[in-house]
Amino acid sequence: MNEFLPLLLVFLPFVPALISFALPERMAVWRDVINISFALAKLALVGFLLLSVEDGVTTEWRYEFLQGHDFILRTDAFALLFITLSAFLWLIATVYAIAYFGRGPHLARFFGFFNLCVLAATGVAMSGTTITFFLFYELLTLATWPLVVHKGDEKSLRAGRIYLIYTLAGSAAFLAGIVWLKSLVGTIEFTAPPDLSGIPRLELTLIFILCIGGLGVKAALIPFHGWLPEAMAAPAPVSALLHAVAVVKAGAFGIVRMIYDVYGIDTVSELGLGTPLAVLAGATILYGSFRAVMQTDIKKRLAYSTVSQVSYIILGASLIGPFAIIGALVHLVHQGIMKITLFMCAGALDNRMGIKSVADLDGAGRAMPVTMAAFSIGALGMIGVPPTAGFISKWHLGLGGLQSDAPWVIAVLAGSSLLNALYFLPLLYRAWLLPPSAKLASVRELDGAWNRMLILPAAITALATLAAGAFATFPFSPLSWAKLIAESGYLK
Amino acid sequence: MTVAPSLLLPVVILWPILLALLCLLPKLGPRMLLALPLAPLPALAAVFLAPRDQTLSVTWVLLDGGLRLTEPGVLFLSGAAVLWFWAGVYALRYMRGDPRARTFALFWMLVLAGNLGVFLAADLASFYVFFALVSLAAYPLVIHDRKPASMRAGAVYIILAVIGETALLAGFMIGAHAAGGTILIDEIRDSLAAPRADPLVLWLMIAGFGIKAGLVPLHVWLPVAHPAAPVPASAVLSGAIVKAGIFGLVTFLPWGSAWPISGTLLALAGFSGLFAAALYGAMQGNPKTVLAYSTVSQMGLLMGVMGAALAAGLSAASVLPAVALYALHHGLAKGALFLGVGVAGKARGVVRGLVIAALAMVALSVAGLPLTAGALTKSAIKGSAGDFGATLIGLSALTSGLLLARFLFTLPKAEKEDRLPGLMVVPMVALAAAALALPWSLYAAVTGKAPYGTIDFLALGVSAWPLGLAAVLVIAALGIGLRAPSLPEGDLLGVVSRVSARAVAAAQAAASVRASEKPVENGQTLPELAEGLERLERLINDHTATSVSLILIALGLFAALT
Amino acid sequence: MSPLDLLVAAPLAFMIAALLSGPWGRWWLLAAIPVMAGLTVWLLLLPEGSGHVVGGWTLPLGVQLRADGVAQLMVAATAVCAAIVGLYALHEFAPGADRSETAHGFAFWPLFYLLWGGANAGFLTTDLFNLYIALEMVSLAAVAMAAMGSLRAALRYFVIALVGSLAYLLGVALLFSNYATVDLTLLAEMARPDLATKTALAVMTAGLLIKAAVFPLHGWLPPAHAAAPAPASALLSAIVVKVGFVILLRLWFEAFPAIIAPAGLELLGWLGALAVLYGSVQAIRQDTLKALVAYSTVAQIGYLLLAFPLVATAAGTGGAWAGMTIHATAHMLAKAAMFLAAGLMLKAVNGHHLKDLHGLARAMPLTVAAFGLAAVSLMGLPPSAGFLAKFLLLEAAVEQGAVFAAAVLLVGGLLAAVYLFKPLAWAFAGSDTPVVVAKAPLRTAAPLALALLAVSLGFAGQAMVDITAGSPWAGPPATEAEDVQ
Amino acid sequence: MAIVEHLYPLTGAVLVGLGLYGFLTLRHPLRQLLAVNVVGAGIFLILGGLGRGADSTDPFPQALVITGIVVAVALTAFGAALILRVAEDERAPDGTAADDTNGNHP
Repeated sequence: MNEFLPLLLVFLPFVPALISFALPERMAVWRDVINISFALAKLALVGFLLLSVEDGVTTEWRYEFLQGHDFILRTDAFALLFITLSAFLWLIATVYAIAYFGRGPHLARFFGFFNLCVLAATGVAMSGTTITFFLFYELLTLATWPLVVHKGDEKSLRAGRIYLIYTLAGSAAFLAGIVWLKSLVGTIEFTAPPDLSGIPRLELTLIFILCIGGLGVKAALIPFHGWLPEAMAAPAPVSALLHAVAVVKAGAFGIVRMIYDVYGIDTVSELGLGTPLAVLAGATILYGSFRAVMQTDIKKRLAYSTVSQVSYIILGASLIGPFAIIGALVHLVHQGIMKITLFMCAGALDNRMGIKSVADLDGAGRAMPVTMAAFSIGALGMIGVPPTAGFISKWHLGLGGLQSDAPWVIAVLAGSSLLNALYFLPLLYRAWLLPPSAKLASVRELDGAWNRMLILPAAITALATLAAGAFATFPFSPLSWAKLIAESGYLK
Repeated sequence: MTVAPSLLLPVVILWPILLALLCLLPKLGPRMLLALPLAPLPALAAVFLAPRDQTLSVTWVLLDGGLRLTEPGVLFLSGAAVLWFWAGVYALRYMRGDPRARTFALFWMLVLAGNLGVFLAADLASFYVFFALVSLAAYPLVIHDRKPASMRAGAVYIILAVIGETALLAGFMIGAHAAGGTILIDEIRDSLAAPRADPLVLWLMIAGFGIKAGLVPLHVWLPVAHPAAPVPASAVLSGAIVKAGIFGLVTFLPWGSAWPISGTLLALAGFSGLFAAALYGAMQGNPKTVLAYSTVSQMGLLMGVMGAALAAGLSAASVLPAVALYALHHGLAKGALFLGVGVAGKARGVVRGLVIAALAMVALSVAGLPLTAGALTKSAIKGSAGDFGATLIGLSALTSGLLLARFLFTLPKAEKEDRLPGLMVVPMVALAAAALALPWSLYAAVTGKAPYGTIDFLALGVSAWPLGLAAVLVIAALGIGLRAPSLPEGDLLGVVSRVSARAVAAAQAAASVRASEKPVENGQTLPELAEGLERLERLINDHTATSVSLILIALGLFAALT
Repeated sequence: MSPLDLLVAAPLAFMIAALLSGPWGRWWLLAAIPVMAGLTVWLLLLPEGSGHVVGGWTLPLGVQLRADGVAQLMVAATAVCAAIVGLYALHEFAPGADRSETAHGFAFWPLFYLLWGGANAGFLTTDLFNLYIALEMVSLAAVAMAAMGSLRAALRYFVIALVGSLAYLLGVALLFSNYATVDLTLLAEMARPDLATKTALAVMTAGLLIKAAVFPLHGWLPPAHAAAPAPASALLSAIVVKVGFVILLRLWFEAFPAIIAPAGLELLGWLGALAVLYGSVQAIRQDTLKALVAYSTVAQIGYLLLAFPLVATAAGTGGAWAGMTIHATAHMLAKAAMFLAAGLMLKAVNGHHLKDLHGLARAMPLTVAAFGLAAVSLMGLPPSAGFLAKFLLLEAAVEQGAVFAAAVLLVGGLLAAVYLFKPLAWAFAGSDTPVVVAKAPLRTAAPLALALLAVSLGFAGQAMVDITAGSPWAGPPATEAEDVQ
Repeated sequence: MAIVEHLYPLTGAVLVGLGLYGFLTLRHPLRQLLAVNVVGAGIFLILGGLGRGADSTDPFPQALVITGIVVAVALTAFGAALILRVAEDERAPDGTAADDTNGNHP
């Protein structure tokens, strides 16, 4: 039975996806119930797996879809980290999305693709070979496109176009890279890096560039980040999902896999590929923060913030060192919960009060204190204020940079923290300290079940942000998992 | 029984946080003012009960750190706890009826928790958490009245606080790395004391703590922010919160190893603040601003001494007790003075005279009038300052005297209908008394010497000449009716903010130019290309073209095959 | 009896039956589907390469039909396509209210069976002259079907197709003069690299390139395919061009692999690459839906030719061969699905342009989904059969160091995404639900089934690889390839 | 003798060339159809000539030619009908012809 567990875990969201597509709009309640129950079921399944992986048991399911090409789903510790995150945030985002859209029209499609998106993200996490990874990676692109264009207005369509061009081009490069690599060393499983010693350095370097470039598109590394701010045209639950769990994370996850499981840290260091990537990530961190400062639209500001934050993960992965990889892994989770908090709050502000730009935010804290409190926690986390989760990430990344003889990382982190403060604190200032405009005064944040449901997810993730930081060394905390992964697999 | 006392340490921090959470409850919120004096009580208990230098390790929280009460920490903690307590008592009367009482109480508790936590932290992570808490949560206290001036002050405060936090984090990271990845403060300090330690760590820490403690030239926020807050908040800001920075230096500087350059630089910055701030403060019109400059000046003295000691490589045991004692005295005295501003503003007639007399006593103590507690602490600290430093400290009595005289003269006058509430007088008096008495009682315990073992009145009198000169100058000025000039608050801040405003404007202009130059996205790109493609396709559709290509391909294939 | 000749004979019989039954001709489909399905299954069960000589005449006089891997795969795919398209067409080609509709309803069904039978003959025969006949049967049916949409386009198609046929016939004549046989299997044994053979090969290839609509000989295709009624377009794009392609395969890889110089393969590869790029760019430019889909066919055919040099250089019956044949199959299914879906959508909104699709994803979600799934396969995105094909080709290209081919494969996929997401974006645009009149909405099942099949075949990759590897000549033996070089 | 031996193929080749030339230069569909027929005739001539042996005639190419001619006739008839329909449509005054309903190149 255990053998099929990975398969079940990945394809579980397929059921609610189909049901969502099929159910007519008047049965929306059933759709909501089914979506939430499957999200819960998945979370339970993940919990079960967590316990087994903690005991060192990895389950896998393989199917040879072509001779010499295995389709492998495996639950190693790193996969589970990502899956746990996605399962948790899926539940959160589902509840939020239900509340956000209320009883709007055309939601069948939305929830259908939403589930497919989670399916793909889970698949990305559990892929056991490069080609399996690619399959889900591409599926993710396809499943998110309808979400990006969900609104159907000019901006969304444009965003969808740009998104597709970027991500498909990235996938093409990635595909070229993995096929090339496979032609050299055969099937690559993510259990142990293959022996790459006999291959010319130039070739390895080119492949690495192709793969990282391809993955970097989704991870919004500069100069491939252009799609992400555009994708802000999507509705808030989509943005939350894109930024926190699915798309950018898949890219970052893939880069970690590339470095640690495909090439192996020894090869990467020997080829000298880590440092350029780290520098690129550092540049992205600063550039994203810098651009974020200049945005007046809240969601765009958050989008550039994502550009910056995701590169923390890449930075940590490319620095190659115990602290750095722990930082990268833990930030994978932390960034997820922090960013989803921010986006859900931004969406709630827009949904309830029509707040879109920074200037509209005046006094929002008075009208929606719980939302803004959650937003504030998320923002402080992004800045890295202790004891939020962001601090834990930064701490490990900074030490990792020093360990890997890259002291400039400290400067990057410091600069980014300052820039983060520069673009987040004014938001908090406006929201809490400036007098609200008349229209905001009439909003009653917690009236009605829908509104409570809209706020609740953000409140939970905000608390999680705090807890992940304040109890970082608690067993099963993201940090503990990151350490477990690093110790069990990546630091041998 | 042995376990219980050390468990007090987490309570010291958790109790005010719990109270803060209670503030969030809608019904309870505004009434939480009443709980303000309750918040520091566990700290007071800990001062007496908690074991010294015994680390209580706290697992599962943050990065598995711990809490611990060190010897200097006790003095800092006790001073802060006393001040917080009396300021709390004062605040519960002073803030009564304030529309934002709930917010005030909430952040008061948070700052309190952070402030006390700083003195207890045994590891970097928790230290940093508490330090950030005290820095960031103090912002709402600064801008409590929401006046434009306060908001400006708050902005300056928060910017510098964030920069300071960042510098600290960078310093901590590098320090922790140098110490092999540990987060225990002791080990990091030890590794800094090693001969090949990176001075960058030191500088980053000095910058980070210096900002908090008002080290010139990083002090610019202090003279605007402290006066902006309500009176009790000003008192704790100036009395207790700046001590977090001092305590940081006390805790992290590698005592016992000589750092000539870093130490001298710190000493220079400190001592220049000692004089410059005092002089500049003497020309202020607002009593709270004057006091804020006094804080800059006094903290300058402390940091100057520490710099000198660092340069000389003095051991912790010889420096820190005196520093802690000085800080204790300053904290209590400054608290009393700040509270006095509020009291004087409501007292009339004889009461006012008494109040001013009491304040003058405290002020003289701060300025170092012989035989006062202030003089005692100064004499204790001179030992660490080196000869030059000691001279400077002696001279500083002149500037301090002028400054504090200015303070007394700028005290506000009461309106007719004002009544002086007892709940405001008692804290002031209590703090003043504590400031004047506590150093006496602690002196022996801290320095190991009896205070003024042999009193040489002549020498004392001679050594008091700068203060005497100050008195003469003040009296002379009064006599000829000379009025001190009123300079704007915030000295360097004006320059900095003007420059930065211009830079921001330029950047915005540049950004807007770039935005307008950006070409408009065009859906129909390259019309010529489209037309060319159209023509090509029409050509291909022609049967002649097709047959010609057919022949050409056949020929080509033929050629290719042979 | 053998399924081989029945597969050709049965459709022709149905053709005659449909012709004779007049208005009820369309109902023969219900008989044809089980019959053809049975025959196809029988064919698939035959041992690899089992042949059948028609009428008992032995070679070289007789006409041999043979079930090799590629034939099996293509016949099966054709059967699926034809059956589903036929079911879809039951509604469209019924005796209608006005005269021309009724005429179409009469004419379509015989043509449909003619095309089916001709295609099967084209896939199964090893006799070059017989292949000519098959080619002409298919062309005749195709032109007539195209004429239902646009007479002018059909005429142009007809004339050009005729030229192609004649070029092919000329080659057959030359070969016969040289070898006194036109059977592929025999030719393979005695192929000589002499002038006549080379001329014949060049002329035949050029002719077949017209039939397969390879750039720059594709000019006839877009107008004809775009104008024809949806089921006709589906058959044209899915099946007709494949007949030319399969004959090309037999010539190059079965009959004359020994005398083919790499330069020739390269030339075909280049034509394929140009076709991919050119067809895609033209497709991007289109603002009518069916023209876009038609140009997409031009681009997709390019991949098949792009694979030629890869197949020839591949070590054995490796990935490139499988990739090429799977691509042909996947394109068949996906393109048929796409044309059917396009037809439904355009009929529903009564327009031709992309912008007419505005908001259609809400009004006709299943049809748009079918279009989208077909697009996934055409773009070569996982987990579709199209992806599998592209992946195998890419792998071969990378292994052989054919950087250019690899780049074209990838860029072609991207360009496909650009043009295929254009209509999808329109379908997703807006927030209102347009009111559409969808007649016989059950027809949506047809494109949906085809598209789902195209996608889900990606999971049956190994099965398809196994089938195609069953060709006795799948990939030239390594020694012969070396001789050439 | 040599010329006579190759008379059929040579004539066939000339016909193919003529037809091809015609096809390239002529614009009217009917003329194009005729040109194509000339090409076809040329090819059949080549093919038919091949079977002409010195002593006996090989029936196989003859059979091919006959089949080919049947196909060619059928196609020519079909083409002629098509051309006729196009001409009718062009003559139709109201333009209700089924032509170019989906005008791909408007």
